[in-house]
Amino acid sequence: MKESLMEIVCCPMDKHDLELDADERDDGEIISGTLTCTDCGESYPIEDGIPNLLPPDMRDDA
Amino acid sequence: MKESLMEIVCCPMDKHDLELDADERDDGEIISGTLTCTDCGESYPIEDGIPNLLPPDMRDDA
Amino acid sequence: MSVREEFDAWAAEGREQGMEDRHWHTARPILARMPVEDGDTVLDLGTGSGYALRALRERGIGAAYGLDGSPEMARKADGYSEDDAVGFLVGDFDHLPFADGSIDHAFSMEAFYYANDPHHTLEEIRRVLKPGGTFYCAVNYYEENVASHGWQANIEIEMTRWDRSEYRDAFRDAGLHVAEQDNVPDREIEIPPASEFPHEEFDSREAMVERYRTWGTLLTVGVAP
Amino acid sequence: MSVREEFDAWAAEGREQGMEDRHWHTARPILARMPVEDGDTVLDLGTGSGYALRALRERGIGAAYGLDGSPEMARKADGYSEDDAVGFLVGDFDHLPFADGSIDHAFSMEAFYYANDPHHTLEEIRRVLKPGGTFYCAVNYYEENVASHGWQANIEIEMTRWDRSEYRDAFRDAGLHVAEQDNVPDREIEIPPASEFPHEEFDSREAMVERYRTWGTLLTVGVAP
Ligand SMILES: Nc1ncnc2c1ncn2[C@@H]1O[C@H](CSCC[C@H](N)C(=O)O)[C@@H](O)[C@H]1O
Ligand SMILES: Nc1ncnc2c1ncn2[C@@H]1O[C@H](CSCC[C@H](N)C(=O)O)[C@@H](O)[C@H]1O
Repeated sequence: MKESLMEIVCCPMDKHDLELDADERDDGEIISGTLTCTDCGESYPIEDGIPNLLPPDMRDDA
Repeated sequence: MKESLMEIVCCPMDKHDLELDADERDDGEIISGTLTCTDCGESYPIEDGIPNLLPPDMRDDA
Repeated sequence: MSVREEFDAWAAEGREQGMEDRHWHTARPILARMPVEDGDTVLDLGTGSGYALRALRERGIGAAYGLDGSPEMARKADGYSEDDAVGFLVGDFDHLPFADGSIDHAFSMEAFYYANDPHHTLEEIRRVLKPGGTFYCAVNYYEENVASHGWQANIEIEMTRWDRSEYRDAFRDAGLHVAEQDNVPDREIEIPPASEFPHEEFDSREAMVERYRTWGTLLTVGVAP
Repeated sequence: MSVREEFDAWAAEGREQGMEDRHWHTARPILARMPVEDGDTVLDLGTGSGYALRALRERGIGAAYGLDGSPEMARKADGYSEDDAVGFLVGDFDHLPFADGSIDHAFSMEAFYYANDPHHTLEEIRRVLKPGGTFYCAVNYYEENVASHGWQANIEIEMTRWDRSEYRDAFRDAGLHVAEQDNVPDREIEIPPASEFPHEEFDSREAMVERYRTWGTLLTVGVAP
């Protein structure tokens, strides 16, 4: 994902801002890392450059 | 014209309410008469059942 | 020549019927898109023969008003309609005789660009629409439709020739949201084989195809906030 | 079966390409109507292969985001786009991960009716749109399109089957103005001669004509006040 996405993205649950913690970057893209809600503290993974902002229960159920 | 038109029609110049003075009616229709602005006093003719709500100068120029 | 004199003359010549026949090709699919409900009050600006209101009434709207700057045109339209819920008025686009927020939806086909002050006309339309009310503005005379450019030479009234983006900008300047813009093709007009050209005002078959099938009628839909 | 599992499986089978090919017939004329401007931010809900955003980018929008509930689908879409201004996210229609008023226009093709709570999805869409922003909602699965009724039997996710007026009502209930509703015909699909029927799921040529040319795709356009 591009860092510019941070301007419009928010926590899917409570709509508060997210904080970016990038593990791996490539040419301006964030390849992996974590987005953490500044309010509820829930965190969302970025994998292969794609943030997964499903509510936690929809992300984890198998 | 139907009397129900009075609910939405207004003076084209100052948008104030109009007052209906019917000369001839037929089966619920007003065939001829006058619509007079309750504010500026300008009056507009109804002829053959059709109100002429052109601004006075556009109605009268030849 | 005033709008009144010009179009009184058109009405006297019976030209409203030819316009209805030709404009119906694209007016029909455009009217079909309008989100009208039972009981709505709909306004047709520059109504001509009044066909658009007769068509909308078949879908069950409550009241339909056709405004036209030509008394003779309004009389013709009145003569074509037997429907108690359809009424006609003589009036001018720049001085709409309707109360603020009194209209659910407005339509106009091949008439808007005759407005003396089209920006002010859009403000008037915004004023008379209820919140959420739409203005379906359909024109064949516009910048991208090059085949229409010659029309001005045949009429003394000054016509506004905006392009697609000028329509969007003008709607927004008047406080209308732009919900849609589309070129609606005329799929019904018969286009003769290439060997029959020149035909009407078209030098080539391609020019006629471009006029009707590619450009067609420019529709801009505004929504009152 | 969850949306994620179902559509991860579709992505694994490569079904996003067949959907793109078929849906493009009506998505193309629908996307053409959207009043997007240079610099706008556009959202595609249930993006599949992401073709809608690639097409809109050719018209010059600023940023394009495709949301999909299936991580595998989002990965596929990401693989099809080389464009820096196009991004994909995994997320759910009922829990949009976008700030209030952050989106200029939204589009969705053949996806909306999978929402777990479609009324809430519409509220979410209204929330994320700027004032005057549009939601172009296109579906082939709806009440009037009887040929689509059987689709529920082939999928475990519960699908919402509204009719035209239920779409209008639901948009309004969520606070969106309804600017347009239209049945957009699929004029591109090939319909074989009557002698070749039964063909696919159609018993007769008439049934296939009705499905594609008469009903086609139901488009409802909402506008945020
Ligand atoms: N400024 C103005 N105010 C009101 N009506 C006007 C006008 N300028 C032009 N008109 C009317 O607009 C009509 C244009 S001709 C189109 C008629 C009809 N809508 C159709 O599709 O066939 C004429 O009837 C003309 O009298
Ligand atoms: N609740 C939900 N939230 C997010 N995405 C969903 C969803 N339900 C279904 N989807 C996604 O919606 C898509 C429907 S298939 C349509 C894909 C594409 N718009 C096209 O026209 O071809 C799938 O990719 C599916 O994963």
